[in-house]
Amino acid sequence: MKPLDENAMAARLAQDIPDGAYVNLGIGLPNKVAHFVPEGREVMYHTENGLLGVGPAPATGEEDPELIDASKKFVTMVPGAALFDHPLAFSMMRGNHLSIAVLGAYQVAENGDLANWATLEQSFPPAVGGAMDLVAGVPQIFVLMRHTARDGSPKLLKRCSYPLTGAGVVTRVYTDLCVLEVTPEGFRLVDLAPGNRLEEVQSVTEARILT
Amino acid sequence: MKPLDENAMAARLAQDIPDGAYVNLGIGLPNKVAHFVPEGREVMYHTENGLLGVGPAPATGEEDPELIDASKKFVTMVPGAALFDHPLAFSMMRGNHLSIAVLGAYQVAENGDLANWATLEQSFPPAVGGAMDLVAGVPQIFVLMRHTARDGSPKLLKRCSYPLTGAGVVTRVYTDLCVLEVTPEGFRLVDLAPGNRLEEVQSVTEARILT
Amino acid sequence: MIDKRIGDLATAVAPIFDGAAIMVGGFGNSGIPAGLLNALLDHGARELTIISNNAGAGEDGISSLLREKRVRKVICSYPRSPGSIWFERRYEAGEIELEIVPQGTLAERIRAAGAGLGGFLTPTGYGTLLAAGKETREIDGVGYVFEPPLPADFALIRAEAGDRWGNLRYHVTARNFNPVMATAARHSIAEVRHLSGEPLEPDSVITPGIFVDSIVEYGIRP
Amino acid sequence: MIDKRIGDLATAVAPIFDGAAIMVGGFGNSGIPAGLLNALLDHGARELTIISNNAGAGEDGISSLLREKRVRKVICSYPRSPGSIWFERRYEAGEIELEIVPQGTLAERIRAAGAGLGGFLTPTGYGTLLAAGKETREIDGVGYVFEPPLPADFALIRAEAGDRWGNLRYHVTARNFNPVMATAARHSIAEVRHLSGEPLEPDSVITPGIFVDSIVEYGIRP
Repeated sequence: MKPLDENAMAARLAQDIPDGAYVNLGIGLPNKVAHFVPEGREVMYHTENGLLGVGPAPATGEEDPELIDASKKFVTMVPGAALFDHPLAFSMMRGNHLSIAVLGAYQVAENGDLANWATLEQSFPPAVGGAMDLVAGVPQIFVLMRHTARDGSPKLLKRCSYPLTGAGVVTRVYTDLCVLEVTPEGFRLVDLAPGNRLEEVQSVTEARILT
Repeated sequence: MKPLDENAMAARLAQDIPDGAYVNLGIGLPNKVAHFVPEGREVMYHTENGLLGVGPAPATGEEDPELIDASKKFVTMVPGAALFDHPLAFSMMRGNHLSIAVLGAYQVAENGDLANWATLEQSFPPAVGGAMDLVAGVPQIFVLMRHTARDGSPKLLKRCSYPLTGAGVVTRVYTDLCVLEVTPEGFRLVDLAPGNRLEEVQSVTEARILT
Repeated sequence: MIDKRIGDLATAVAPIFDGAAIMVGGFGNSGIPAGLLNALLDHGARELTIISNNAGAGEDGISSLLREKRVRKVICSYPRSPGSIWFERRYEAGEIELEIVPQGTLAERIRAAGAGLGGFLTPTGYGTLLAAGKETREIDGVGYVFEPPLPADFALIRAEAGDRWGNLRYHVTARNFNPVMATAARHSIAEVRHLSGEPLEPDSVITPGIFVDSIVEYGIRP
Repeated sequence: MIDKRIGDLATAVAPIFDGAAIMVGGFGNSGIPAGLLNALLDHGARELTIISNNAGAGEDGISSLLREKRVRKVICSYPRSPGSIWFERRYEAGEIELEIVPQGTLAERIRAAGAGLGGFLTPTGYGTLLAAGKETREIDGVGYVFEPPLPADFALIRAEAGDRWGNLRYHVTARNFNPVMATAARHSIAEVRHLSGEPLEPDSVITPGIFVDSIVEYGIRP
């Protein structure tokens, strides 16, 4: 198999973010998507700590210590940006105002269930942040993740075994091997990463991939 | 009997507004109270359409057509004023942040029930405004009104006959004849307007006045 | 590119359909979207539900819609302002439905719709006629009324300044219901006194552009 | 005269008592009331409940309170930031209670307390572990969880500028939880970078002074 690298994964997802979209990017890999949105599209990035219109990282020495995103990284503001408090930031999410949220995941099930906030390890404190609010109110939930876990076990499952973030909420999954749409019948293939064959991808996927 | 005139009624009530209080003044007579607060006290007036720190009426020609109070009259802002939207204006009321609200009334009962928003006339459209929000959240509700209705019938009753604004919410009543405190036992006399005798005031009051 | 600017009021209100529920910002004459209301009258939509704090006064704005019998229902806190003759005439004749909502509950129900909440418990109105038939609950000795969210098809908003992204800033007490209504309608239309291609200062924005679908300049103050 | 200014941090936090529930504004290091948290450590109050989005990182602020065993319970959305070693140590040893609340629900529960509401229905968390044991309801096919208000005894707030009336203005994303927490505590204490006897512009105020009980200058940024 020929898995995409992280930049290529983010670039593939970025193709599907339309001009004028309001987008929340989760911590980690999803954050990279902003670098790859095609020229000519104006996308407003939302961060739940109170900014719509997140811009690129500032130059070294230019950081404002109080201007950060949800990953706690220093950011800038683009023209047209607006600042607000937490309640309004979450009204934007919960109230169906954002267009797309891009999230990482531990597991995604073929019925759209998402598990991305807690494992089954008891000593590890759970931390939910804003994930449950996003999936409750954002109409398009894109998951961006490696197709399998580090130990090779599948992450695209018939049913999630980890505690859910939300039930039936994922609309698309972008992995290093393929892009899947969640339909009432299950995962349907949108496209394969270049140089991969469906049988191989299916072999590392617990859930059935429809075509 | 020697009833106070409206200015004297407002002045009497104003004596009981302490320095540093946050006060909402209802439409009509209650609005006059602001003119009589004793020198040296800084009182912040709240208007539910989004201003804390209402100042006196502007000079003619100096009006800002969009700077009004709840009576829709032109106002000014005092130093330390703040502007906000309706949800926050009502958080201040409902959330117990204001100190005192001064309201007019059709009827007040000895158990503190207040009727000031609707009569029993069917053709007259009811209009509640912010009255129910004020009585739900402001700890001290002062009623400022004439002791009796225009036809001489009593307004201080054993039980209200008009639809309630709130149950058991009034803490004090200021009329042209006396000041009453609402206690678990009923109305208790605080003081009489100069030149009046209790027996006379009691004769125009349906509820019993305790001393 | 994000550019929500629309050239004229008629185009801005064109999407409004018969039977629509329309939020109208403002309190008294402050923050009333007078230009959009004029355009709505010309547009001709009927059987409207108007959600606003007041029910109009004089001959303009909401009053003119009532006069021309475009309104089926009014949801408001205080319909009885001086000069609300057209409301009173239609009400007395039984020609419109009226839903009275306490002012803070009105603001909060609109907020709940914009924030994606399913309703809330408020102490306002507990034990009164306005709680009749509603679900109630007592918690720690305080009575509460359950109130559902109140969304709308359209919101007509008035602001002082706006930019092409739809960001809005208000003038003094003209803020009132405008920012919360912008969040609660499927389609929010803002008229602004000054419309600019240059962005507002991010710190000064009261309504972020995400809540605004179209924005049109109307320089006349009430 | 209204003058909420206090001369030093120690006096500002002096009213805090053992067992108090304390809201702490900020998100990451932005808008954290670092001066007040230092003063609270020196003050010595214990058995505290800390309500904040995070559970501290490094050796300062909330982390220092955890290290010195002053904290009985943490209510937060995300305790697992890089460097939250003292939280993790106390948690693994079973020395503190943890209540995890989704971030938007945390903000909304705090808002409900400040706004005098008795609770609300939110779709957030429906069908998950965090709804276990909670009242739920389905409306028009959407599942909701009932969430109660979350008040506190004290709120520690960080702002950019303030005046003697307690009005506050914030710098960029340092706003976060600070304005809503100021509304929800019986006693709100603000540290501000610039404290002035002159009033802030009424239009620029984010937290009206009515929500602030005392205000103290602390010029150092995180």
